[in-house]
Amino acid sequence: MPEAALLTMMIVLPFAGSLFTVMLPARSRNLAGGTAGAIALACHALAWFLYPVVADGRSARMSIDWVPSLGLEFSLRMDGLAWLFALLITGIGFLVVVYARYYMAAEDPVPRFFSYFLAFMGAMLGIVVAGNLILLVVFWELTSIASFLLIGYWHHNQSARDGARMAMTVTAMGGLALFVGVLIIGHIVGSYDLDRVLASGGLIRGHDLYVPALVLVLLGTFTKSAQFPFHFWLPHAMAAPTPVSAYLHSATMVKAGVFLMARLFPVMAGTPEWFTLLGLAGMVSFVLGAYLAMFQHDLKGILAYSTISHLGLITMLLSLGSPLGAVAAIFHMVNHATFKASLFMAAGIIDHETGTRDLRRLSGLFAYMPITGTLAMVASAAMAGVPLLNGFISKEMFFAEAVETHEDALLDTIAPYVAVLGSALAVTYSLRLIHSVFLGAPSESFPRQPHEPPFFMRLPVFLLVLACLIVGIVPGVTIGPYLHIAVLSVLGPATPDYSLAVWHGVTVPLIMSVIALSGGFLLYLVAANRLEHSAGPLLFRHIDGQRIFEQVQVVLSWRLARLAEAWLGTRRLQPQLLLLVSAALVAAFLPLFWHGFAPAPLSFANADPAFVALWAVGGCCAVAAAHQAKFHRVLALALLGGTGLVTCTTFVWLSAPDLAATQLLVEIVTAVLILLGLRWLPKRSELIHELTTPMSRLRRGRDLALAICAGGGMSVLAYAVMTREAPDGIAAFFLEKSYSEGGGRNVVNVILVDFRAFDTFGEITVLGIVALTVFALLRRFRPAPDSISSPEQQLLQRAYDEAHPDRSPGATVVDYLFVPSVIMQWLFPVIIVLAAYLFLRGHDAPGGGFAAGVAMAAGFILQYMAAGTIWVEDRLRVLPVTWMGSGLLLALLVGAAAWLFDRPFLTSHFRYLDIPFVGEVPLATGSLFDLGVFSLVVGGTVLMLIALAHQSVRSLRAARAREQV
Amino acid sequence: MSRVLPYPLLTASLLLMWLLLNGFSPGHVVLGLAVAVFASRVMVALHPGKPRLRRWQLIPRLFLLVVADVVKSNVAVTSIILQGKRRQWTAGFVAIPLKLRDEIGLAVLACIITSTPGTAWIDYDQASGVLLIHVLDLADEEEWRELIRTRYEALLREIFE
Amino acid sequence: MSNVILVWSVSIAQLMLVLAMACHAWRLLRGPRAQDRVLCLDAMYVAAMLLVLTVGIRTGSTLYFEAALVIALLGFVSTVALAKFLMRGEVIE
Amino acid sequence: MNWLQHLLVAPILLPLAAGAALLLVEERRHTVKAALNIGATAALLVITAFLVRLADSATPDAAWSYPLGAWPAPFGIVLVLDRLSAMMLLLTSVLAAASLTFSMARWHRAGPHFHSLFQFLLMGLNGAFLTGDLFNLFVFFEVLLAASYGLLLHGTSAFRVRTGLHYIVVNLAASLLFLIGVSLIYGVTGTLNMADLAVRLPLVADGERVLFEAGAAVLGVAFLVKAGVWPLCFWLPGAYMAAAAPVAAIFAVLTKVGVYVLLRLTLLLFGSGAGELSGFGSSVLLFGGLATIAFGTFGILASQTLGRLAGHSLLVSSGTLLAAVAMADAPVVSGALFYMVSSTLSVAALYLLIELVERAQQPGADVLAVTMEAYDEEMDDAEEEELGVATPGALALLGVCFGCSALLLAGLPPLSGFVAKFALLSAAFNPAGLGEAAAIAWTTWVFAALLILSGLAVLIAMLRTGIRTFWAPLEVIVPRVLVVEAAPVALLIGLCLAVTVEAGELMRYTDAVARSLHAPTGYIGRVLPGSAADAAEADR
Amino acid sequence: MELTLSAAIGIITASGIWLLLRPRTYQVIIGLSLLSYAVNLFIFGMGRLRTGAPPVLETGAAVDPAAYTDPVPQALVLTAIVISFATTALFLVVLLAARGLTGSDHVDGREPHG
Amino acid sequence: MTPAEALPGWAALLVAFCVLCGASLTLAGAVGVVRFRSFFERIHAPTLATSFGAAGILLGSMIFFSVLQSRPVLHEVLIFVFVTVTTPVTLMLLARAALFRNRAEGNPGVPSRADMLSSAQGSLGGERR
Ligand code: NA
Ligand code: NA
Repeated sequence: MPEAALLTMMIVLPFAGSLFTVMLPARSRNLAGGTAGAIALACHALAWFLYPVVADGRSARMSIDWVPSLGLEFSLRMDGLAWLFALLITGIGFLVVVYARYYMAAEDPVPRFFSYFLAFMGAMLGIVVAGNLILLVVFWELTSIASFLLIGYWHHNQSARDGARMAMTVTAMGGLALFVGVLIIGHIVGSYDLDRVLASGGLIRGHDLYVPALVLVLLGTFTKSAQFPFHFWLPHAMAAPTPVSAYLHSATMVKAGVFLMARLFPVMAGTPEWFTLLGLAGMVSFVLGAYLAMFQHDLKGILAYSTISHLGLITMLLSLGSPLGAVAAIFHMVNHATFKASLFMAAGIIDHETGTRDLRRLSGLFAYMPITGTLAMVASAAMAGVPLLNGFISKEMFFAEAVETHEDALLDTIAPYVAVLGSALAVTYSLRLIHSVFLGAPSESFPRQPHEPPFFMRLPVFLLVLACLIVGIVPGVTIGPYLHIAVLSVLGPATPDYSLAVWHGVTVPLIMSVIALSGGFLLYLVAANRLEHSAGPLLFRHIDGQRIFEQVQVVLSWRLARLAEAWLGTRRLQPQLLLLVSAALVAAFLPLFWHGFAPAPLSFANADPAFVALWAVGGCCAVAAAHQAKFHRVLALALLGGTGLVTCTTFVWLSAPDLAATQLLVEIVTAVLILLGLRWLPKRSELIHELTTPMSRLRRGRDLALAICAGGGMSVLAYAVMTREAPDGIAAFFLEKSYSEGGGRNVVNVILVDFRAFDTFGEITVLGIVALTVFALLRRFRPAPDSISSPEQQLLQRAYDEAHPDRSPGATVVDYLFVPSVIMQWLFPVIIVLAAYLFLRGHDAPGGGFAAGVAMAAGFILQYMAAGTIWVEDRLRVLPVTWMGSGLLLALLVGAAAWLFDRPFLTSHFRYLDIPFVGEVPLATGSLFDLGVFSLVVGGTVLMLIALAHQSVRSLRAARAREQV
Repeated sequence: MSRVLPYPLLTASLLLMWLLLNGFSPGHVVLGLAVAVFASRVMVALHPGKPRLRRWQLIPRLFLLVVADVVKSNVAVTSIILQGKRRQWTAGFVAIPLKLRDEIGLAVLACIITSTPGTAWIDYDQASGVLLIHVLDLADEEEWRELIRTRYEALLREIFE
Repeated sequence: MSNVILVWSVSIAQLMLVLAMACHAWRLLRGPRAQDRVLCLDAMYVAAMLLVLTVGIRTGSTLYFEAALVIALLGFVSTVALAKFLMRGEVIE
Repeated sequence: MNWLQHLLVAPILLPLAAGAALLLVEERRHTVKAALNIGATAALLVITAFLVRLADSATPDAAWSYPLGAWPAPFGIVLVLDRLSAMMLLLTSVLAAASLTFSMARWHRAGPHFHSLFQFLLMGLNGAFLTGDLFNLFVFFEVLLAASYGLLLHGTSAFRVRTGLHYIVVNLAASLLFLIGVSLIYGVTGTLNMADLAVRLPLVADGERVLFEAGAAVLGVAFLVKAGVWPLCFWLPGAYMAAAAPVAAIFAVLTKVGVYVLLRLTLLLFGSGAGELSGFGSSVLLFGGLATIAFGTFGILASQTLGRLAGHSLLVSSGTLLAAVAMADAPVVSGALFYMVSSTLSVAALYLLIELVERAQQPGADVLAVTMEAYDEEMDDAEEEELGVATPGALALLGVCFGCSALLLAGLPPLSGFVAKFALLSAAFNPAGLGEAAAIAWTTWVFAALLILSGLAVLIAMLRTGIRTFWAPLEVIVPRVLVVEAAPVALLIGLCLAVTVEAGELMRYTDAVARSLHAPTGYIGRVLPGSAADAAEADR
Repeated sequence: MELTLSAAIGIITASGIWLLLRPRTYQVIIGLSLLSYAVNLFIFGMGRLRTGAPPVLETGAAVDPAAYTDPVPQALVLTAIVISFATTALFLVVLLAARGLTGSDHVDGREPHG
Repeated sequence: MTPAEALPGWAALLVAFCVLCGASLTLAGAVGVVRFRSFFERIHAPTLATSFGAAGILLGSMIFFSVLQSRPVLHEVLIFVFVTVTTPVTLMLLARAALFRNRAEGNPGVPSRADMLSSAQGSLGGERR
């Protein structure tokens, strides 16, 4: 099989398996486990198939275009380092699957577990084989997501939820930082392709943006690898099922961080910044992790902090920037994966068998489970760096590098001491683990009677421990060649000479090892008892990483955010409008200030005194309306009408008869509408003055100032434009073509029904929509309690009628409307004729479908006012919705008829028809269109008016119903 | 006939209105007739009482009477307004019992009283037929009652009842 | 000559009509009662209608006639609504 | 006239005809109405998909125009189909199809005339995307706003009406600004046609250009209100939250109309070829956009309910788009368009999902989640048992969808949200193209930081809610989810997945869009045959 | 003429904006109505002011565009009138519904505390 | 103002007279509205405008256009008719509303319904006597 296909399968298989297992029923443990195991094994095998390629020093590749324009390819690239990691990931993955099959309880919905597991494995494999940095980030975040799901697998536990959330938040945050870092690298290199990036070390290190890129990338790796100060999430991730911990915290998740650092080692390492950042984080993590591990009472807690510590060690090694350091780092990655995985599994066995992981409750387990005990002891020894085990060899290399001089810096000077101290502490916690769990008197108080676990649960531990041993004894033969492939792929020509052996003679590192081992042992002797009963690590007892994280998160993401939202935003309407008006004002005047602007000098030329006086009246009405709208609603409405009237007169004055007529009609109908609504508004009396505080006065002052500014602004703009020469625009075309090509003399109307009929189309649709909305709203209208009852006047009049025997109930209103209603009714046909008149002459003179429609609606409303809703509806069947629908469709059909002649929509046609005796009659499709407008306007306006009017009837009915009950 | 043209007078008036608006032409006569007939037929739906014109030949007399009165009262009221404080006047209400019951007749009376400056129709009590008007320059209540009843009511009753 | 006569007379008439509107507006503002205000609004409509007619005379155009016609026939609708609102607290029952 | 060209007007007329015809069907006949609505929406989907192909098949940066009434531009109203408008049309009809399907479960019966209003909304949206005339744009804005008022208030409730009132007032005020802006521009230039405007602008005298700028700025404020820029956006989260789920889902495209117009006009009128006007208002867009992202981020974190979270993430996406428009480099614009597609689809999916998720929640669970975290209260001190709980199918499905939405909105891999963010940032960092050395402006850094932080905020907030909803409850309320409700959510998320996989194809398209927006002569030439721009186009 | 109308537009705008910023829904609706007058006049003014030149052609003969006022703003105002009528009606009903459902005629649906 | 030039002098004078008369009457009515002390007095003032005020201007307009266009232009008659017919409706409704409001507030100076009936009764009685 070609290498590309192998590589692809390696990535595709786990995800496909994940999809498959998630769909299995909750109880199919074997199928799910089998699938997962088979896939892990298959991938492992695939990796081995690729061995010839990487052993050659080449890398296996495949690439598919994804977003070529952005330099993003789905490219996979397996070199030695990736290959080594792939082996680890799949190999340990397989062992964990076997282990988990027996670890998970029968009731656990295991398919979901294995699904997440496989997804995680796929993502992890993706990280190591990604050939494009962006693709790497993709897989990177995928591991965060999958680990979130895995850690939160037992999600009904608070600790699992919290642990999962914290892990996700921290690592995703790091992932986002890494993303930006990678973008910067891409910017520097000009490509996201890993090969090109790896070939551009000098360019990257010399670039201005090297430091930001480095910091961002390290944010990603440190969070992932739980390096100080981002280490706190890892212990809480222990809430996950133990197989998850065994996998995530040995070979995978946390290794992703150090893997990436090793990956970018050739291009980013070797600078003081790299040295300082990695060195600091690594050292602190190394020592702190080990120190904190000593004090843990939870078995998995020890392992978790130990993981932090060991990753700190690896980071320290990488920080040095020396080729040998890199070799040691890679080697320790492998070693740590083996012994840590086996230890986690052992811890799981203990937990599984005894029902507890608390060191204080565990004791003398060796008697119950000697095999597991032995395995765990060997693994712990590897962790402590005992000779003949793999951990020892890499630690020796670490010591050797620590004493070398790399940089002239304090960090470099203290490195050997730190190394010894950390290692000694590692010895201490390893001893504590073994001693406390397996040695001593067998405890009686286990929740369950412990015994050896099933064979297949032990087998993975056994295999891993075996590996520790073999590698520890004969490293050169076993791991040597494979490690070399990895090292070569990272360091290339810079690969140093190194030898993997147990014995190098009595060297400084050996002495350091001895000091560390004996020191650790001594420390344990001294402190064992205290550790067993400690309430927490000295100095760090009260520092709870989770708590701090939660507090910080709450402060930042909740308290601060709420403050900011409240401070930067509002949910009240008035400030929003204030901002809107201010924004418009600023927007309009910034350009004017910017470019300097002088409006034409004020001129009273051709100012007609009557016109000025007219606007004095109109202006007063407007200002008074503004002043009175709060307490005197009816007055404000009347004043509004006054302004409107003046506006209409202005239109007449300034050659816009169409506007005048339409505005008048609209104003009349609007006034009726608002009056219909007034009945449902609360009574407001000037007597109840609201409290005027200085603050409210200030607010009013501000509003007034803004209003005046805005008004002034509009004046200036209007004056500036009106006093300028009119541009040579599109108007002349309309005037010239209106009659000859539009068939109408009223240019405004021809524009509306022909030139720009599409606007009219939209406009009547708006009216129709609004009418529907009004109707829908009013159908569910629920009046406020205080306005349900009849108005005060009606109550008084009814009471009067009822109190007088010569009055029939309702006589007052009947008398009131008796004569007026006669006139109003007889005006109905007159209004119809007026509407017909307005409609028919619209094309040649002021008028048109809209004006006619509103006039017609006014006629309807007049009837409602004259005789009441019930009376009218007994006699007239008004189907406003049908009018609206038909109107729209008619207009549409008229427009679409043009298609029959292969002309664009709304193309008009007109001709003068010569009818005998009658004469020439103009016929234009525009008029038909206008008929649609008319129909819709009548329907829409009437619908709104009627819907509002019906509310009174409804509440009347409701009141009657109440009376009857 | 009454089904096609339920209100012939109305139809005729509407046609007249149409022709006044559009000018006289054969086309507009046809069109106006169509519109007028349509509008009249809509009117049927509202079922108003059908007006009966008994003696329409009296209408011109009524018209002239009204014009004369309106001219007089225009002058009177204008003088009241323009003389301001120099002239004293007493305004007041006058209740007038009416025999006229025809709603069209009453509507016409309302138009007349309202169009005449100095008098205003305030209230009409259907049960008792009492009309309340307001008079700007009220010298003698009885005189006004007589005026309304003899000058207008009688004539209107002749025309409509 | 007739032009001068017309321009002057119509201008003066327009000024008078606007003054009439101003009077109405004054009363509209002063009240004291709602009925006074409504009455003034109605009167304003009539004055505005007459003003529209004078504009027609001044410009020699019959195109403004429709606006006046609309006020004459339908201007009273909003006043009726206002009056009913005062009397019944409700426009349509 | 080519029959294909008549198809240009179909996205407007089809919904109009459907909406009008629906009015003639009796209110009680739900099935007939629903069938009509579905038929029309499906047809629209087909037509718009076809239009995208049509627009894409044209020569590199050409457009199709349709003179309504056969009046030549700039006199008559002209519809213009180019890649950008075609893309917006398709996006709209996809959202329409999804939310209509969703509404079939129950919302379409929650009040009268839902179907007509729905179709009218589509008409307004499509009209706004297609028109080449400023005033006609206003009219279609009003159509879509009017329909949105109706739909927002659909299924009246106190909260809906209260926020609806704010929504309406703010938008009415913005419409007035729109009118002022358009008329000022007409007063100065004497034209309403956008392309004609671009042609005439260079001829406008200095003193008048200032007035034009004032008009354009006022117009810009109106669009910014619609786009939801800070500080003109406070109405948005509440109003959208109040709307019924399918309505909110289709509203996800409403803010994009504002962005669309800004994009269109900015590059047409103030592009690199606009002389003194070049780059007009771009700093306002940039800083406004950045501020919007910041505010949206705070809002996301502060939100106590998913609805508010969704609203604020819409703000973030608006802000991102505006800032990207302001940067105005073709690659950034291309990335922004990609981002627009992805974020619109995902926010719409989230809005639909919220309703389903809320069915699975105990009342007040969201609030509880936050306060518990804030006050560090432990809910259950019960012994933690290490045993998994099987998740009921419906809940699992919702959980998957929820997780996908979280990833999409946070811009995390592997879904299109990430690709979109990558496209945007990569373009922002490499304005001259990858590998072409160019300095990164400090605003770009701010932009990148805000973009990343907003994603993080979404992640934190959605983790909070998601865990509380899907993981925490001991007693699981299994929500009743109908297929017609789950399907559209799955469809939208599936589309995001498709966008991820076919990102290359979409980017090719958006690249073409961006290129033609930056070289508007093609557009102008098609709208105004015979103009100078057309001649220049012919020379090429 | 221009000065008068500009001043008028300014005054109406100022009144309208003052009302727009008030807390009662009724004030807002009156404000919006006033503003739409102002905007209509503004649009109208953009076609420049002329007396006695309505854009209604007297004959079908050749037309001198200079003899008529600009018809375009008039058409725009007509459209704007219709739309603002519709939206005013809508806003009215929404404010009524809000008042009915929240019991308050404050724009925020609740009385300001304090 | 070219069209007016075509108007004969007598017609111009006539039109001017009519228009000025109408406008003055309207103004007089408006002054009345300001001057009168109570609502029921004020209600009389606008009828100056709706009767002869309107008539004057309408007549002026009729003459003007009839002479100008050399054909009878009579549509102003319609306006007069409409004003005459609609004004009573407003005034009646308004007056009655005012009456009610005054009565409800117990203001002096307006007759109660009982007053009105008895006063009418008195006059009827007088007739009988
Ligand atoms: Na050293
Ligand atoms: Na122990």
